[in-house]
Amino acid sequence: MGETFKANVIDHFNFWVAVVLMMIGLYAMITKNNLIKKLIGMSIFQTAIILFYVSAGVKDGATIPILEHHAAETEQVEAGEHVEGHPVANHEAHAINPDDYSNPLPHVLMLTAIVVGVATLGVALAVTQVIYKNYGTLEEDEILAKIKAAENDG
Amino acid sequence: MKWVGLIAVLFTGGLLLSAMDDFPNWGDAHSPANASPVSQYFIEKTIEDSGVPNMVTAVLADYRSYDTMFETVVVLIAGIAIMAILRVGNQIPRGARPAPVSAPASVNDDHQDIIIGTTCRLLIPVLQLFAFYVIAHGHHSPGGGFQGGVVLGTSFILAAIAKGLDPALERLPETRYVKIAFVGVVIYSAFGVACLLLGENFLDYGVLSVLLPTIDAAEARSHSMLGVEVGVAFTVSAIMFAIYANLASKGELEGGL
Amino acid sequence: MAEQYPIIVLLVLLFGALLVGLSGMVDRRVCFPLAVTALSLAVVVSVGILQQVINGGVIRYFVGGWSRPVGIGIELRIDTINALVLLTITTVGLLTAIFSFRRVQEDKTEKTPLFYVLYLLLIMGLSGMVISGDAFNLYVLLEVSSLTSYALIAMGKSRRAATAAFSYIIMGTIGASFYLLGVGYLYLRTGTLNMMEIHQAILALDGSSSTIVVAFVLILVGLMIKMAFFPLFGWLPNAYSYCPSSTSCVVAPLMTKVGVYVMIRMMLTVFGTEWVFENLQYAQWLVGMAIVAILAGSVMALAQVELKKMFCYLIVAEVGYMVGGAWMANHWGMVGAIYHIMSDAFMTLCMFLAAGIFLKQAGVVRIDQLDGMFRKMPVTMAGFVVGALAMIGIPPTCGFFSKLYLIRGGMESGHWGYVVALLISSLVNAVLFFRIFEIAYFGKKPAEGHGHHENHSTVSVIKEANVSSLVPLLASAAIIVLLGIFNSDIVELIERALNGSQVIGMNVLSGKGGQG
Amino acid sequence: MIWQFDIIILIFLVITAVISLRVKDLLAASMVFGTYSFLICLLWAGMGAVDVAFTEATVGAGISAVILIATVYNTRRDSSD
Repeated sequence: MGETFKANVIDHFNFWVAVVLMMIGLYAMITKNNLIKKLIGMSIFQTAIILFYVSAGVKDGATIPILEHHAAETEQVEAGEHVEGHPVANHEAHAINPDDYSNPLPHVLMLTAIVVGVATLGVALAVTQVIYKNYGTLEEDEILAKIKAAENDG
Repeated sequence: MKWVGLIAVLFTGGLLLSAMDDFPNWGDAHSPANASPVSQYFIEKTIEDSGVPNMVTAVLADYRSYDTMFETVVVLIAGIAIMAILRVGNQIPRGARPAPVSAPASVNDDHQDIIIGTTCRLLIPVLQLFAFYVIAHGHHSPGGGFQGGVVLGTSFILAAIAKGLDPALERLPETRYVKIAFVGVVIYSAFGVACLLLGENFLDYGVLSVLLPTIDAAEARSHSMLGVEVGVAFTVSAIMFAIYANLASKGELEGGL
Repeated sequence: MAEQYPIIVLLVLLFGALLVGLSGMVDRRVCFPLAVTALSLAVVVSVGILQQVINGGVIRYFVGGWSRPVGIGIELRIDTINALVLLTITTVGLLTAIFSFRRVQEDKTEKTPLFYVLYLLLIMGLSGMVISGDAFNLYVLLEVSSLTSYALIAMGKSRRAATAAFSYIIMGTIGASFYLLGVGYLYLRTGTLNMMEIHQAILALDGSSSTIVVAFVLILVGLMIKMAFFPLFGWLPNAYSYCPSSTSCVVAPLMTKVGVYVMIRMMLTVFGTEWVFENLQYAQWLVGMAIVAILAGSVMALAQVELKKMFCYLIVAEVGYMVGGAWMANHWGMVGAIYHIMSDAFMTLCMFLAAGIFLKQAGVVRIDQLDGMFRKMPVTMAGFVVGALAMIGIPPTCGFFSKLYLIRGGMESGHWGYVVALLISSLVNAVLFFRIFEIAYFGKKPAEGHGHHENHSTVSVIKEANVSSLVPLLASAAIIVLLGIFNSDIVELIERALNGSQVIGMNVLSGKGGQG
Repeated sequence: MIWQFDIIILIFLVITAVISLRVKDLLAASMVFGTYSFLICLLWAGMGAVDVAFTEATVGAGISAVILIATVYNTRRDSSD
């Protein structure tokens, strides 16, 4: 039973949850009235996209993308061929089965995306503080009302 | 607004889910993304190209190092942007100048919160040491310039939270952290320019082996990766502290939380 | 050395920014010369790139030397279209940097080095986006340019600059995230990030994959937010009109145009025109939306009383021109759209430079405050008139020729609604600008009901702007005319990219007739 | 990875996301957002993306939460939604 359940639900479950989180984040970004809530929604949206990417790089039964038996193999090669000091040997490539390691490329992309996310969050929070200094509130409708009042006053 | 948002979100969600049955199965090792020659190449040839067992580090700092350079620039921009936004028309904040203080040991001076003070004194050196480990050991274990840089920046943030912003800023004043942040990007791009000057494409580290005759191209790659990670760590640690210091004090760099 | 030009154009700007940051802390006065030097070098290098592309065909530059297998490293890819847009970006950057000289003199705060660092990095980000051949690298550079523009807009002195910047951040992040998600969908199905390789994979899939369709829609919507296409333009007018003049002069001409350019790049190189026009049946819809965008932008521009706001709504209409032209599935439509990217960049630059000078010299915010400007500031008005004539579409200027190509495309492909919308919009522009000319030439009666900004007494001593402001204005006006005069050469270059093997999927667009 | 854990974390993720957006106290929202980041970092570690997880643990759960709290401290805590 475990296997069929797994096949039906889990095969795309990660993607489903990523999409649900994206929708939650996007909804908060569009409809929340409080500026900080909007930004939390933005962060959730971004992490959901990252979850999507990372899910795309998962392989069943694969380990983390760090070659762990690297040291042992190097020794072998060194013993056989007297390569000096460093692990540059063509033979080693045959020992590595790509199915054993999860796909490193999405991880790299998402490191970038996380850093971009926090950079955006920082800039947005700075703008939020300036808005609070100018208008004394973080609620969008109150800010709009104050802008309108200021316009009418001339 | 709520309804518009809800409709937009449901539409987006429906769009995203509509392609779901076309997706490769979760965890499928032979999906287009996982079985592509690009991904295979990274897994199989990283050791050969640079001898770095952590493929993520190798891809980050070597194959796609151009991206990573701009990522570092994004971090730099965030710090500069926050400083530029929060200083609305005022002069240099008082805290930004290196303070001419006579009491260098102010982290230890405060006897009011002895638990926090002691914990910080114990924790901060360990954090910083760990940060250096993470930066330097990124070739062999999870970590690298970003993670190490953030941990290093966090140690200053911890000092600032525990003891107030001023003692932390005495140790890392604004003129200094801005300089460190810029120097980080300079280090990174200098590696690329060195390759350029030696006649290869930008960031083609292999050619740097001519500078150190005892190493070959693969080792040159490996060492250059460490070099650019150090540059990344410079920028990231300085900017993380800068972001906190400016946001916590509304850009005035005094008081803090 | 010459083969390294693609990276050098970015490095010049990057090192310029770093030098400004490091030395600007010591002495603020070095910022301006350093920035102008860096941008001049960038212009020189991009001219070199253009020459190289004209003589030697497409440049493929593999960063880090990772050329094989294609896609492991990052590729920079330049054909004649990119080279022209790159030259446009660096030129606009240089002209606006010269314009910002006044700001440096008057600004007494420590912000000057920060401004120039962000400014140079913005130009670097936009240039990098244009020459990148890697879908994810484009996202990183998109964020570089977005973050810098958020900051530059939020630096405005107006109270509303921060709120405008905030809504820009929210919308911009949604746009960039959609783009990122679209690239993720593409990656999931194709397994690569290199634009050419993605195209090969899409061809191999033979139009059967719904993932690719969703990816295309996501990227399109994300870019439409970035380029302020009609229903998604809400962030633009406030963001561009409440920021400092020197910021709006670079953000307004470039950000939306680069968004349009990236959309065209996606259509031509990544998805391929056969797939976009034959497999998807969106073209009619998008031309329809473009018609609405043109009409709505023009009508809203008519309703504005503030000069900069009016220009902002005109940008919305102009984006409609380009999107409509690109989606006509017609050779001349695409040529017109690409040509219009360049001409509109300089027209918008000219408009915003003039608005910045009016604001600085005379405190002009609203259109009716422009009375008598022909007498008070003749040189500025001369530059402004050239830009305005280009916006209307009067023959020697580039605005006329881009409209000519777009209309030809519309007629050949049978999109009569688009042609009519374009003509209506030109008419509206004519009404708008001749109203301004009338006010500025004949003046108007001083008695008016508004109680807003009534400082006519203080602006009685209006002088002509100084050289550093006039040089960029007149240069942009000259470029507008030159682009018009040399339109056939530029179109020849664009066609070379469209027809030759430089852009794949050409069989829809290379024929002079309509959709096959 | 163990799929039971996967599902539990995914469900908790949705719950924490909703809580951090529903709660009216912004300080609490920031804290719950930190929890969310930490949970998603666990998820990624489980998926084999250790570098991403490390970065998220430091950046998402660390810096993001701290700067959110710093801003809440400097502005106000209550929210209308």
